[in-house]
Amino acid sequence: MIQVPFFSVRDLVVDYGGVRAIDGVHLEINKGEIRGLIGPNGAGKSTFIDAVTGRRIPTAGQVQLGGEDITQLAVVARRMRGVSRSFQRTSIFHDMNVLEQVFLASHQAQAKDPERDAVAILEELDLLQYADWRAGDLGYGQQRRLDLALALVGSPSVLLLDEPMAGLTVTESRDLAQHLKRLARERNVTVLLVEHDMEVVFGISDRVTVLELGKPLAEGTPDEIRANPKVREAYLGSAA
Amino acid sequence: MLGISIFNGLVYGSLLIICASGLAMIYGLRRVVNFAHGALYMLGAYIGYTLSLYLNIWFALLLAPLAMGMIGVLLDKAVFRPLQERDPLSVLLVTFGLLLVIEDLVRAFWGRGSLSIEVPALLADSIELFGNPTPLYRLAVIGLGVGSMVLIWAWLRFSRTGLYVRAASTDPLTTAMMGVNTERVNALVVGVGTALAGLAGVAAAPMLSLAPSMGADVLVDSFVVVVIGGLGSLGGALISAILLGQVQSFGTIYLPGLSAVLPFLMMIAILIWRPSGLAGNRV
Amino acid sequence: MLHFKYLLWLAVGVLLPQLVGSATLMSLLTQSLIYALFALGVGILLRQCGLVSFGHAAFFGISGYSVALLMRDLELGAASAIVLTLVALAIVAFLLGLVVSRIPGIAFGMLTLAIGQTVYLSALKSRETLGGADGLNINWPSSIFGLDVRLFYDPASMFVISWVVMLVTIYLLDRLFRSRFGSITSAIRDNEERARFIGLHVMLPKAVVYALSAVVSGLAGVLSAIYTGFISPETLHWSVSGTALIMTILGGVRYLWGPILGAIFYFFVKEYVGELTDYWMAMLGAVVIFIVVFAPNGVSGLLMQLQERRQKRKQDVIVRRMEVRS
Amino acid sequence: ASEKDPVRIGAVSSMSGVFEQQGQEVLRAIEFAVEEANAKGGVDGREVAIEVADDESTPDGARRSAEKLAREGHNLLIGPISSSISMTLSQNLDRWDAMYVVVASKLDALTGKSCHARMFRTNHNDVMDLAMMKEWMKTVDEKKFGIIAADYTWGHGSTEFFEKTAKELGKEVKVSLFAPLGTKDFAPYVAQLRDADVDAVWVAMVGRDAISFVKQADSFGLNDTSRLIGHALIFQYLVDATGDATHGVWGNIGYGADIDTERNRQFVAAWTEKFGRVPTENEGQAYNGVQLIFEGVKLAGSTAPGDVAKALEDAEYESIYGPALMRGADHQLQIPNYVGEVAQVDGKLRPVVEKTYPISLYSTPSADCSI
Amino acid sequence: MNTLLSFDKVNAYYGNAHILHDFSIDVKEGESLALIGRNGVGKTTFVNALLGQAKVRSGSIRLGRKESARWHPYMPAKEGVMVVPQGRCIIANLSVEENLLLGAATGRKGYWTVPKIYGLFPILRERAHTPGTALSGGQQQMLAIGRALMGNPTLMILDEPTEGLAPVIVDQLGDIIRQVNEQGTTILLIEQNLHLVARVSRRYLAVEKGSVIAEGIVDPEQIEQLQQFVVV
Ligand SMILES: Nc1ncnc2c1ncn2[C@@H]1O[C@H](COP(=O)(O)OP(=O)(O)OP(=O)(O)O)[C@@H](O)[C@H]1O
Ligand SMILES: Nc1ncnc2c1ncn2[C@@H]1O[C@H](COP(=O)(O)OP(=O)(O)OP(=O)(O)O)[C@@H](O)[C@H]1O
Ligand SMILES: [Mg+2]
Ligand SMILES: [Mg+2]
Repeated sequence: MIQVPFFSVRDLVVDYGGVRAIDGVHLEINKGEIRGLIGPNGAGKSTFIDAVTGRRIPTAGQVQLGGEDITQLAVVARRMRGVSRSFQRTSIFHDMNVLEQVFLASHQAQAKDPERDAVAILEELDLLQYADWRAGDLGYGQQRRLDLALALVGSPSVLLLDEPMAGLTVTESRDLAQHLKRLARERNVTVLLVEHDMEVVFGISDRVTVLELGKPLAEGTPDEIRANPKVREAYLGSAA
Repeated sequence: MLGISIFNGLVYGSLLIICASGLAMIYGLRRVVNFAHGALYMLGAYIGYTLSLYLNIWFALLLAPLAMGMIGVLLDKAVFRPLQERDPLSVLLVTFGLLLVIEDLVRAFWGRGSLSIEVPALLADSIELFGNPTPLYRLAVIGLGVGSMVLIWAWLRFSRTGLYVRAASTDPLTTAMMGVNTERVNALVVGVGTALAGLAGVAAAPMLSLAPSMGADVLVDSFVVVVIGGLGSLGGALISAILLGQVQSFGTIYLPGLSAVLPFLMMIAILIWRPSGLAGNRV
Repeated sequence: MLHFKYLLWLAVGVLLPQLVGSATLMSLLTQSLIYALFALGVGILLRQCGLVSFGHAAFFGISGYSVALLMRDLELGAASAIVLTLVALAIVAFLLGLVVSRIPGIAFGMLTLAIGQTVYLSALKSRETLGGADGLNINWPSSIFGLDVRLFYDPASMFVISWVVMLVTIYLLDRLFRSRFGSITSAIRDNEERARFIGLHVMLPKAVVYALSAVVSGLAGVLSAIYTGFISPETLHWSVSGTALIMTILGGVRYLWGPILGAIFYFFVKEYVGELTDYWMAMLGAVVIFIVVFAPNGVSGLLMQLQERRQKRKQDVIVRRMEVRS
Repeated sequence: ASEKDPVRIGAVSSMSGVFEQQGQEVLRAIEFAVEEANAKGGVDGREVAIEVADDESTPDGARRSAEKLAREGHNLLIGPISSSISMTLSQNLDRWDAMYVVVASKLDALTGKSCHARMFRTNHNDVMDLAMMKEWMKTVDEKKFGIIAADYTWGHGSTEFFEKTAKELGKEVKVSLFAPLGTKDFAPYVAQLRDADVDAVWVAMVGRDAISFVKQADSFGLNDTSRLIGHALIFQYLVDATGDATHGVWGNIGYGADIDTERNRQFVAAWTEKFGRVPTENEGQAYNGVQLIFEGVKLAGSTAPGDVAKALEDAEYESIYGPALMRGADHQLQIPNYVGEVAQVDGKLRPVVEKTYPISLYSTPSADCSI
Repeated sequence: MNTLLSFDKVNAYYGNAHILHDFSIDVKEGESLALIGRNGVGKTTFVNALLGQAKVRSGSIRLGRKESARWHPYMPAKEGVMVVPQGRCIIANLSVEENLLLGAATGRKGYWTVPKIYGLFPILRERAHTPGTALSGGQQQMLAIGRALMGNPTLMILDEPTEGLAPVIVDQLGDIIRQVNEQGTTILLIEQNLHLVARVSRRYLAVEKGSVIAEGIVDPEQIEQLQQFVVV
């Protein structure tokens, strides 16, 4: 494993008007690592992803990818460098058909064979039979998977997933977890996984970071986190 | 010249704010871009004309807005409410259709010619202001503008219904969840908005002339006001109406060549600077 | 198959003037066709970007003025004046589009209204060059693009010319919007934020569509200027933009030909209710309301719905027959 | 009488839009003239048929309506108000095989640079009006003038003329203001005029703007200190819409019920019988225009627009203005012109003719016109 | 005991998405009931069906004496049912106090008044005139509860009130809900936090895939048994 952190965030601060949602977060992830990011509702997990992907401009701090400072880059420029994300509140193209939009995303990510890439992803996420459906007509769970497909397509180098398992059935989330694991191991993709499903988070993460009220509460291996009394109290409770 | 210019700007600004605040309120609650608003202004003026013939202008000023208010409630029940699930563009088109219908109805009832309402005798005199004789009626129009704004503000700020209106304009569902019959609030607001259009029409009539097509100019100016102010925002509309009145008043003196396009240039500049208008999305 | 369809439509357009006996009807059709192209311009902006323009009359009118001026003051030939006008229009509209298409929703409509009115008022004031409120007579040379100018004056032949222009425009637009560019613009209209997150630049395509829509409307303006030989500021007024928008929405924007149908529908309604009463505006208003209420996707949507239903009924009949046989 | 072709008149005027009130007057008079002619057994033994259409006050609408009328055979066109509409119709007369009589547009180019073999004007044009106004100004005492004009072609033309004339006559123009079309609040303009302390104000405005201006000028007491002199201002519709505010306003008049000719007395009598009031300027002018068509049909013995037009070249006939000549060189009807004042007649305010100026004042036909 | 609210085989939809399947529930006067279940099983949809926001295609909803399949959002409040919505839905352009007053829109008289609410949540008095959304998440939750209480409800429905709250505040919340229940208000608590359920509820219903799959009495000693219904 490469030891220089591939992806790092330093002293990140994000404000919403007067509210400080992220308050000095420091995070380093190696290439090919799966990092779990957990914390109570409103801890700032989604905000963190927003700041990293350019949806929100941080008040202070730095985001680096492979040694390059990408803090000020536009969304599109980040995507060109392989930063890809999914959304907590499903964000898809309702009026387009499923294949068309995944193909478009794949093409934009400069995949070598966008068509095959798109089909492969749909296959993987069990969406291929809906390829010619209008996305807005899909069921909620399928829309969640489509959102995920838009994030996964086109070999991203950093994948930030905001509660991807929400809305999936138990088997579906298990399959997805395996897929993420393969991506990380085989294609060296760096994954930041925000998820409330502790079984999944502890099952596939290399390390886990816990946020609370915008500040890091703890970081460690899944076992360490599970055992951490502070985390148990603030977040896990009976889930530990 | 300075004093009288500010004064003149205020007169037109007052008319505009009465008319535009109605437009803003309807947009705020119904999210309807009401193209019929100018026609309603015109209809108000004509109803006022007839009332002033049979009764007198004071009754006209009182009763015409009332009648328009009822028309507004009807409009909400018959048009806006059934179409509330439809896309805004369709509703916009329906209000455009209404505009055509209202204009022709007025032609059918009152004819195509220009009509006029006499300035009420009580206000026919002038007083000396900034060294110029100034018609009392114009002062009264400013008074009416200020008065109705204060009333609306007080209504929205301090009354129970006003609270519901403000709540419903940001979050209709939660407001309803608390037991507020939001449909009734909507009807009320469209009624008040329409009444304001009518009031502006009657108030303008003694200064301008009545013609079926008189709504169009006011409509565009009102749109400018409402959009510059920030759609749906009363405070924003107030500021931009006053601004627009002053821009026109001073523009005619200092930039006569540009005076007609000034409001539009102002709107372009403000929208490019702040796409959601002066007040953003607040009410 | 696709090309066959266009050839078929081409034949329809060429034959139609032969079938229509009445010169009045013919001139009505020609009129509506020119406006149809104008509405198509407004329609593609609405369809591909979800943007509602209240200012397209500016493009419609400016192109007429521009051609007139280029011929009068620079003494260009008609063809080069037209081409130059459309190219210039594309560039200007593209740059304008980069600025204005950032503004979302109804504010965009009002912004375009303001720009359109500024153009209108300026033309009204320009007495020396543009003839002010009285307008300009355009003196066309005896032939345009190698066609005798009289062909452009006669409703029947002008109908065919406009028809061909329209078909070519639709064909090209259809090709374009079926390509990746079409996917890109619909993605942006659908969900601009997501579009950025899959790596799409969102301003550029919008500006391109804006420019395209301006050019299509401008093309209609040129046709109108040739057909009428006259141009005046009224053409630039916002109510003209409004009319084009009504046509567009009446027709529906789901299909490219929706606005075209809308324009024809509009003219015919106006024409025939106008004969019934002096109060044609009220009648037109009533028809507009009726259509919006009962046909959410416009006339074109209604037609397609009817056709689908008929096809279904046909299928039902076939199924039933087969059942009976077996 | 019925075996001959009927005279088919296409009346295009404004039933909606900014000119709708004038359009209404024009149409009323055209219909009156047609009824009157039919009641008298038609024209040249022909019945007169009329078809009416709305020009929506725009050139585009006018062209659509006129084309429809013309192509349906009602190709003797008459009626639009604005000059831009007249311009666009003239461009199409050959195409539609139609003829057009201008009754209200004043732009000189219509009988100048843009004149047309099938277009005739029966009202006065700007050049005629201004020539008369200049003559009249010589008799006016006021020395210091202000100008307020509509901010478009015609208003600027009027202003230029008046500024020039004032200079020649040794009068002073202290302030010239232009109000954009559609101005609603004239207070800033009135304030400037008052500030300039002038004896009289030259007013060149039209339509609703004119109404608003006159009303507001009155409410600010401008009339008390400065006399209003109107260029194409004092119409009946203005008087009706402003009431007392126009009392005592002077200006040029294109037609007045007081014109003292045999035919006008008949016309006014018939009109008064039907409508209970005398005809207005627009009504008189429109009536006069229809008479020209009748004259042409009689002279040509045909209703074909080409024939009628040819027959009208240099035709002389008895009009409500007295003997009139349709000058062949530019198709401008040669009739006297008038200055008048809004005054009380039988308890009603209306423009009254005070001075008549003879045809001899007018310049020769425009050199720009070649028919 | 009277039944305050009952769902009888309700099938509810968002558009064409079938969310509630033959959903049945009875809420008895005075009780404290919990509705538990994982994310996305349809708990909020149950509330939305009651408010007419999810389309009920079959089955019926009875509230007091009224029975209907189509409810307008303002009607439950008129019948004395106040909802503390998921996500709180504090109205941004109203001050804290105005948000409270909005809760009294039905005009039902009873124990709760503004001073009483301030007594319950002193922090709200301090912030009475600041915009409602300038409060922290926990404070907003208090405001939402206070607002619902202002309607003097016979039944109060709380949709995941602990979301985003610090554990200490969750403890407080439990006390308050119990207190309100003892005051005579029926409580329907929608929750995934079983600790809270254990503290305030006496009966539970478990929801899975849009239907009620189990119900029973809450035994605070054996709360782990309910674990299966909320954890994947
Ligand atoms: N647009 C916004 N404006 C103001 N405050 C916001 C906005 N979005 C989020 N916040 C606040 O920022 C904080 C962090 O929110 P965020 O969405 O990042 O939380 P989260 O950890 O993703 O929670 P969840 O698990 O519920 O998704 C919260 O207190 C939230 O209320
Ligand atoms: N507006 C909507 N349109 C379509 N589907 C929706 C909509 N809102 C929710 N859903 C879907 O309906 C299902 C039930 O949602 P609901 O909000 O009732 O869940 P819940 O049990 O309240 O979950 P949570 O614990 O997350 O609040 C979910 O699968 C959700 O994705
Ligand atoms: Mg989140
Ligand atoms: Mg929920």
